[in-house]
Amino acid sequence: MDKSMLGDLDSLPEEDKLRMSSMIDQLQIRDSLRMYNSLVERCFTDCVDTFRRKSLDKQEETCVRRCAEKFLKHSMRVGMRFAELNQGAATPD
Amino acid sequence: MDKSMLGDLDSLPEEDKLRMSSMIDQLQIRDSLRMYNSLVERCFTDCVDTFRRKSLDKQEETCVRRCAEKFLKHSMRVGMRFAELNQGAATPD
Amino acid sequence: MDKSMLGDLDSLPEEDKLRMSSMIDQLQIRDSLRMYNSLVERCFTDCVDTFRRKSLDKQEETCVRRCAEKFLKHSMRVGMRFAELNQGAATPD
Amino acid sequence: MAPTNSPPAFEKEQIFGMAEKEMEYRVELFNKLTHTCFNKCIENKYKESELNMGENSCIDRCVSKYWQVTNLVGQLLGNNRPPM
Amino acid sequence: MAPTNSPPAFEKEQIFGMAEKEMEYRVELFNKLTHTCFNKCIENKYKESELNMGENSCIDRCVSKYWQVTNLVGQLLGNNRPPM
Amino acid sequence: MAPTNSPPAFEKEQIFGMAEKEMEYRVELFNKLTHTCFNKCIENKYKESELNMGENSCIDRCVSKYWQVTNLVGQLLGNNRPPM
Repeated sequence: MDKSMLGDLDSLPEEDKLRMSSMIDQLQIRDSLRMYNSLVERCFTDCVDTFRRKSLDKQEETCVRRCAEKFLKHSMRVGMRFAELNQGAATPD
Repeated sequence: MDKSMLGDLDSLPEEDKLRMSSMIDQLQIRDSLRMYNSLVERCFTDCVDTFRRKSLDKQEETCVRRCAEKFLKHSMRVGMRFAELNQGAATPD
Repeated sequence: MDKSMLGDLDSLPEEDKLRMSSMIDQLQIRDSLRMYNSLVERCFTDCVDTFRRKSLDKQEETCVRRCAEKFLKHSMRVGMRFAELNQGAATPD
Repeated sequence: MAPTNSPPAFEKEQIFGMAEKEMEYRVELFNKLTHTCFNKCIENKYKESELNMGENSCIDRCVSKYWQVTNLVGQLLGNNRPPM
Repeated sequence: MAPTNSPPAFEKEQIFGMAEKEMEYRVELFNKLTHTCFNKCIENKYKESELNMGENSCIDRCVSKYWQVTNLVGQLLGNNRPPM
Repeated sequence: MAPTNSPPAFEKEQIFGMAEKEMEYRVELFNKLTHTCFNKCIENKYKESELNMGENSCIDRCVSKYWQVTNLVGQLLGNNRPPM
């Protein structure tokens, strides 16, 4: 998630700005790690269904790659649309 | 969630009472915001299934309203039953 | 989750060790309580489907017991395998 | 708790930490119960915004049974106290 | 906020606490929106790694409708401000 | 890290914050893995409370494959270290 969506810090005194900025950093780190975990869970659930061997076969690996890439592209597009709505740039239907 | 379910503060010294009460406030704020998010997710998932336009149609809007109202009524009823069980007021079948 | 999986504290100064150890304790407490909640949710969802009475019948109770015991055994086995992978003890297929 | 000779500030942090986890647990229990019983009892076509009689009695029994499952699982996990 | 006579340290903690909850809310909103629209718009066979035209326009409309549902539910809950 | 001239208290907070996030991540990874492999490997009729041979070997392979997916996705995300 883009840092700028989390708030505008310019109006704060210097000391609070530092603290707020550190808080945002911490939230972003937590968010990326959670995103990583949930991306793995989703692509594993959608792509891996047989357990006759302990290694991924070629087909599963391809599926996981596409799933992860597709999710990242999706997530970027959602981020752009979301940012537009936040800025009130939404246009009627 | 009703604040009284989270604990009895009367036995604490004044200073700790303030701190505990502030902690409960923070948890309640977090809980309401999460409830808001999960209510939106649920009603969206149950009510919106077509993406030919970018605005909700009348039927989807009605569905979302009913879903949200129903969930809130449900949640209140669960809260009452839950409080009874907490007070040991549960009666046999 | 086994405490040893969360990190090696030996290299830290005494004061930080105490703080880190307390942080790990807190995370473990939170994790066990969450595990408890999600185990209840899973076994309830899988085992209880009729609401003609307000008490569990014998069959539902048996199902819940088995579900919980099975989940705990499963979780222990996953923990062992997970620890092996963490130690790089994974062998090829 | 040791009365005086222990570091009181650190100990107090531990106690507040525990209390916080306990409260988070209660909130999560309530939320999971609410969502699970909604899934079990409420038809998701939303033809009206009122709860009907069948839904109401289903909710009451669902909460009661969920509570029993919480206690039952708690016993298996070796808790010797009720869920709250 | 009271200008001077109140305990500023405690009050500041409250404000930072609120700001933190707000930001957590925004992150969670974004994540739920992302996952929900992925479920609604992306076929999970993953025949390719590109988004096709149908998926792209579905995503745009999904985000827009999710936003409207957020506002609608906010009104019902008595919020008098937009979701962000 | 700067050796001396930086504010050490603030810096230490950052380090502890990072360590906490890392540990939360590990706990969440373990929990998601556990739940996902339970869904994939355990039949949910619960006819007995023991794991049978098929379930046991399914669990072992499921953990191994989940681990590989974690590494694979980590590479795509540009992580240059293993998941733990």
